[in-house]
Amino acid sequence: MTAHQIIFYCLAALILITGLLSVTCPKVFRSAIFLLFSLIGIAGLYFWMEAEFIAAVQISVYVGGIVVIIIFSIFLTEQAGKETRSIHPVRTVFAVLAAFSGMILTYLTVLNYDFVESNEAFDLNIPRIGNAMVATGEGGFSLPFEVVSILLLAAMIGCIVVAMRSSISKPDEKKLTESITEIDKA
Amino acid sequence: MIPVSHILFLSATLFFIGMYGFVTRKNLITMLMALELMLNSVNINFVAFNKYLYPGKLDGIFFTIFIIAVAAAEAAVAISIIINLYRMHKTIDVGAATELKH
Amino acid sequence: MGGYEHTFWILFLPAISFVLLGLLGRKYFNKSAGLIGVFLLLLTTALSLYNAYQYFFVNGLVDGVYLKIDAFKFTWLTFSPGVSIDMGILLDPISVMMLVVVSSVSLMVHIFSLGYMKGEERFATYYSFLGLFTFAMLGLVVSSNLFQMYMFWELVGISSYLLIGFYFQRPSAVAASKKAFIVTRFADLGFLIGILMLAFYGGSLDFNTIIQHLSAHQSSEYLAATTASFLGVTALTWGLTLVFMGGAGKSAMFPLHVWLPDAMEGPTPVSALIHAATMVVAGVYLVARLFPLYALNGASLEIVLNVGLFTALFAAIIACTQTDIKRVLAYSTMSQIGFMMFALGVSGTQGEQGLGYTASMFHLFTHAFFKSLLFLGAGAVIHFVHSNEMKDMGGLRKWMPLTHVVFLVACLAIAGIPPFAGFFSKEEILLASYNKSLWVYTIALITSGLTAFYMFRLYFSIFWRKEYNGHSHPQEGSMSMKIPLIILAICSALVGFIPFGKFVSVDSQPQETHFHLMFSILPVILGVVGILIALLMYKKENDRPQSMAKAFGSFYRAAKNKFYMDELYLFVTKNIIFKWVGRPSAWFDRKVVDGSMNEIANLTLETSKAIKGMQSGKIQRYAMYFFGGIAFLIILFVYILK
Amino acid sequence: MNLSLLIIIPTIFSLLLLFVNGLKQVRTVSLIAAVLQFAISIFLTIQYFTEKTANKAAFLFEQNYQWFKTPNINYHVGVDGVSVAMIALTAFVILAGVLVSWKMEKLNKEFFFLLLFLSIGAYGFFISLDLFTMFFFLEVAVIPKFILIGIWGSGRKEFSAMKLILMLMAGSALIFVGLAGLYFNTSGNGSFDMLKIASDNISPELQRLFFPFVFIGFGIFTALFPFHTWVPDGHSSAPTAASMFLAGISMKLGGYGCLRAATYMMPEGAAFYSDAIIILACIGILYGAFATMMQTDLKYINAYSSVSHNGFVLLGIGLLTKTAITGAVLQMISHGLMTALFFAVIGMIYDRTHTREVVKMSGLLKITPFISSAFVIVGLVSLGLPGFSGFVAEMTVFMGGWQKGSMFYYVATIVACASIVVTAVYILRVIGSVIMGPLKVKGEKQVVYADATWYEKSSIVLLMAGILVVGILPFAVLRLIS
Repeated sequence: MTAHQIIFYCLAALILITGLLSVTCPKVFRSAIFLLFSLIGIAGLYFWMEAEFIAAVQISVYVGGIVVIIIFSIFLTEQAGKETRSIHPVRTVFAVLAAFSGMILTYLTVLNYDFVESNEAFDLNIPRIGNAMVATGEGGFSLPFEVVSILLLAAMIGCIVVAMRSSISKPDEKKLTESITEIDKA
Repeated sequence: MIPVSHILFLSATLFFIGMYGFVTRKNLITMLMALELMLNSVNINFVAFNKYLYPGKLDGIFFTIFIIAVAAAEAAVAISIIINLYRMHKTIDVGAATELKH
Repeated sequence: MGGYEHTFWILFLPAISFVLLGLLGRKYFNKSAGLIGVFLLLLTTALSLYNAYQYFFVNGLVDGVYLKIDAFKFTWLTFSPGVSIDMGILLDPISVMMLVVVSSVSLMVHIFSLGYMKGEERFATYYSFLGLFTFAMLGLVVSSNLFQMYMFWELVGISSYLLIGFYFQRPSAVAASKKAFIVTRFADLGFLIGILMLAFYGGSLDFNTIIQHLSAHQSSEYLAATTASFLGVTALTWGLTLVFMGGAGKSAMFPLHVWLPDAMEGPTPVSALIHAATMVVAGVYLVARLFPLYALNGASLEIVLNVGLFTALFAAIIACTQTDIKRVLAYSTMSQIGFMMFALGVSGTQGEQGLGYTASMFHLFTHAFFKSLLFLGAGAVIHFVHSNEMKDMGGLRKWMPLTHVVFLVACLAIAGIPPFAGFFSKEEILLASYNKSLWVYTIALITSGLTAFYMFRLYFSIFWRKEYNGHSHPQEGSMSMKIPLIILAICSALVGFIPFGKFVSVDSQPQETHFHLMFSILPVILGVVGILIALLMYKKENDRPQSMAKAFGSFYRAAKNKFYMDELYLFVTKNIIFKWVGRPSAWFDRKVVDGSMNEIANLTLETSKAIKGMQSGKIQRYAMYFFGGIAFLIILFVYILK
Repeated sequence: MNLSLLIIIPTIFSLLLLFVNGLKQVRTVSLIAAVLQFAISIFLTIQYFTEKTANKAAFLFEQNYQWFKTPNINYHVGVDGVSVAMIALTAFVILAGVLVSWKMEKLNKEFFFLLLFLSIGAYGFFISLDLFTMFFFLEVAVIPKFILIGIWGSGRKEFSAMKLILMLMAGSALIFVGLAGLYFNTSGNGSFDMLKIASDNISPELQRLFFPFVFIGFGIFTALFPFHTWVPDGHSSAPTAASMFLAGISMKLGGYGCLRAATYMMPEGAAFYSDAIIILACIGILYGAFATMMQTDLKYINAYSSVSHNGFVLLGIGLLTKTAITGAVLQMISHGLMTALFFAVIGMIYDRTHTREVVKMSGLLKITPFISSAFVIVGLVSLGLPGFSGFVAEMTVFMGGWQKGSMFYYVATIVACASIVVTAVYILRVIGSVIMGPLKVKGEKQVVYADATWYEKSSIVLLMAGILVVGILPFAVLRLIS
């Protein structure tokens, strides 16, 4: 077993264990921390796969951005010390069963498929990515790039609108909901 | 040499861990975190495919980048909704968020 | 063939009467409607008589036969090449004879009704219906086409329906009209199917063509019709029997006779016209019209014979027990039509053998007069006594002398006492049946004796028996009621002397009617005996009738109840058709067919409700559906559809 | 003769209706529109006769404009004798319907608008030679019925309207599947043109596949057993004029569709399913008649008898002989006029007695002689009395059936014949208890004892005239449709 392999399995173990802890840990804040580690482990995996750029993005966006937002929101919603409500054991059992059967299905599928691994070298330098990002011809990604930027813009605006409207239209909405329920009952 | 299938096993396991979390958690924020795990497992797949199967191309890498971008946006929107919800209902329990039904 | 353009007007004038009085009569000339009707009918009758004169005497015989003449013909509706409904006027001896009978009896009834129906609110309507009936009946007799006959047949039926139900506020009249129409309609179903069969095998609807095609033994049509068979009976026999079924319905032959006694709910002149003289003999006329085919087809002629014979006896027995005078007359009509029918049944196709045919037509002719006379006389009685029941009458001879005399003439005529009309025609029938077989002759003789008995029972009950002590004051009617009675009485007395065989015979060749003096003694004696018994029993009030009834016991009761035929019919219609066919199909429709349609709708609703439950708003459940769906797709595409 | 006039005139007038107010103006405009349509249809008939002698083409007065280019949908219209007869029928019924609704109180503008709208659909349907255009107009003729029943109806009107529209829509869906099947299997790029499809000789297998769709679809419209259940409910809830239209024309849309879209274009399919159609039609005829016997509501009686009578249309079409199909067309005309008249008379009786229950009234002849006589006469038409249209039509079908000459067809014909007895039973029962007998109207206080008014009389006379023309001069009608 080479060091390369050992590193992979270590990273895999890290990712999976912290991931598992993150979805099972009753305390919300702790699970956010476990998520952080899991994401870092995934960034490590990208390094391992020689995709340094992705790894960097992973760290800066996920670890530096998303997880921080999540932690902020945990504080904002005063959930930091709280334990999440445990759900019905039957549903847990079903969820585990579903997850396992899904996993088995996927494993079988993957096992049955012959992946033809290419022997070419994987050269991922940043200028190449940058050029492809703005290129319009064959192998260019300028259109998806634009789409994603518009999506981001829309998301930002959406965030602001959602955050703004709630405080203004709160009573109305409640009324609306009530009237809707009444109609439904009728 | 690690075969590509091992990486796929890893990502699949991670995906189903995320799924398990998404289904079992009651707290919206933890559900969001489970979702992030699932997205990441997909990202791992894309990078792995790109590296091992089509090293000459960049499609997988770009998918990953875009997914990360979208995930960031999605996380932002989700968090804003969650906070909003919290303001209205003083809880972020998923059972409270049934407005979609109507 | 020229010289017959006027026949069109014979049909057309009553039609004018119908349309004119029906549309405008009620509003504009309700009072004078009767006179208009009478006038138009007078013209019709004159034309019919002129027509008969023209046919029999002016044009007369050509090569020893009376020709069949298409006076008028046009194609009304074409089904397929060769098969079409033509509207035409066919003149041959029987149709010319029938024209005279129908129009003259109708005229008498029109005149009689002037007095009888006076003051009626729907006077004009009544006359318009009479016009419709006359038109339809005349159209029926001159039909040149099987389908044309069917059409007028139906029209006759509907005018009968309308007239029976004329007193529409009486539930019994409504029920009777309904019954009459439905029973005859049922018979017409057979007629219709018979027509379809004959038209299919005969390749035409024209009487002459059908007869030509199906009576020639070598023709392909005849072979086809006799080789095709169903239940072991040839198609030709089926067709003819079914056609006869229609005739039996209209002519009130057993077992389709139940409507006729009830039909007496109509105004009495109507009974005289429709249910005694004209419409009810349409069945006889139909068989006579297709006689060459029946004569060739032994099986169906046998049916005609047996049904006619049975009805004659059956109805005569019932007639002896009824107490409603119109019902007695109705059963007597049935019995007499039975006579005509079996006379056809015993007839052959040629010369001497065709005596039955001549006799049948002759009896039809004489019967029309004396039976309508009987009805009109009964009508005059009823009009003033306000009752149909024998027990309310008696001793009326002093109050209504003229009616008494004409009634007696008619009774003698129907009883077959010489020299009245009935004697001659009945003699011929008996002779024809004697030639056929002895038992037919015997039954005919018994029936003939019974006829004399029940007619005189009726006569004595009305005019003798006891002093009249009712509340109303019977009296002779106005002139309009007297004149038809007198004319008909004269006819009933004298028409027997017409040498009928000279004009009407099965092969259209004149025949001498041989008169067998010796032969006619027996029936006359029987008739006299019948009269004498009636005299003993009913001339004076006594208890002989009761003891007689007791002696017959249950047989009497059965006859009095018309052998429970009505009950049987009621059972079949109410309990079987309505309860076991009508109601289940209505139920089936609402519950099963419609129910299943509604169930489909409900199922959709339920499904949507179920799906709506899935739309719970619970994100995690959606996620589960989502993953489940993906798993399903993976299994489907990767493992199953690989 | 410009056939588009038949569509343009009602369209213009229905739009005009939107700008007038008050019952008087509204009904005047509608009456003018109806009379104009009537005049056009008569004129068209005359024109057709003159043109036909000169021109031997199958369809006259053809017009063809492109509507949607890419899917090759054209506004292609033209008429043959059958459509001319149907157009005349529509004009008769619409005019009578407008007259019957003369005193419509509730939302009269909308009511007459919808009535005219229906007529657009019917005319358009009958003149179309393009299947898509035909389908389009079929839907135009269906949808207003929902509103008419839902708003102006009586009884369980919402339920009935829903049921009717769902079943008819299901029929339309089936039709469309069939039409699409035809469309994609024509030579070339796909076409909805009837003439082209008919001359294309689609392969028998495909015909067998698509025929049931089209036939059952249109069969639902014309009360094909067992899809007839919308008929009783729909008719009984609809307002008078809508019932008249529904039974008089709408069910004829189905018959015409079966004939034109199914049988004409897929003769081999029709031949293949002929026996099945005959069986269903015979069941419908006899079973409808028996079911009618047990009804007590006048409208239900007429609705079920419509099922029975329309069975003759389907039987005629199923028999596939020339005589029988002629009979089917005659029966469509006859039944259209008759049933419209029947519903009109029932509506008038209802207006007076406020009940439709047979057992609750009797002896109406005493108080309303005109309407009652009309009722009797229409009853007689229904039971097939010679001299009226029903007789001619039924006899032609019977004759056509018998001429097929085999035991199966004999039995079918006899079964159909048997219905005339059952018809007589139920018609006479109704007449006997409603029109005749001692006068009484039970349980209703506001009984109006008045005979027909002028508009009622004129609508009755109009329809009666139509019935008599067909009944007494069938050879003229036959010349038109053969």
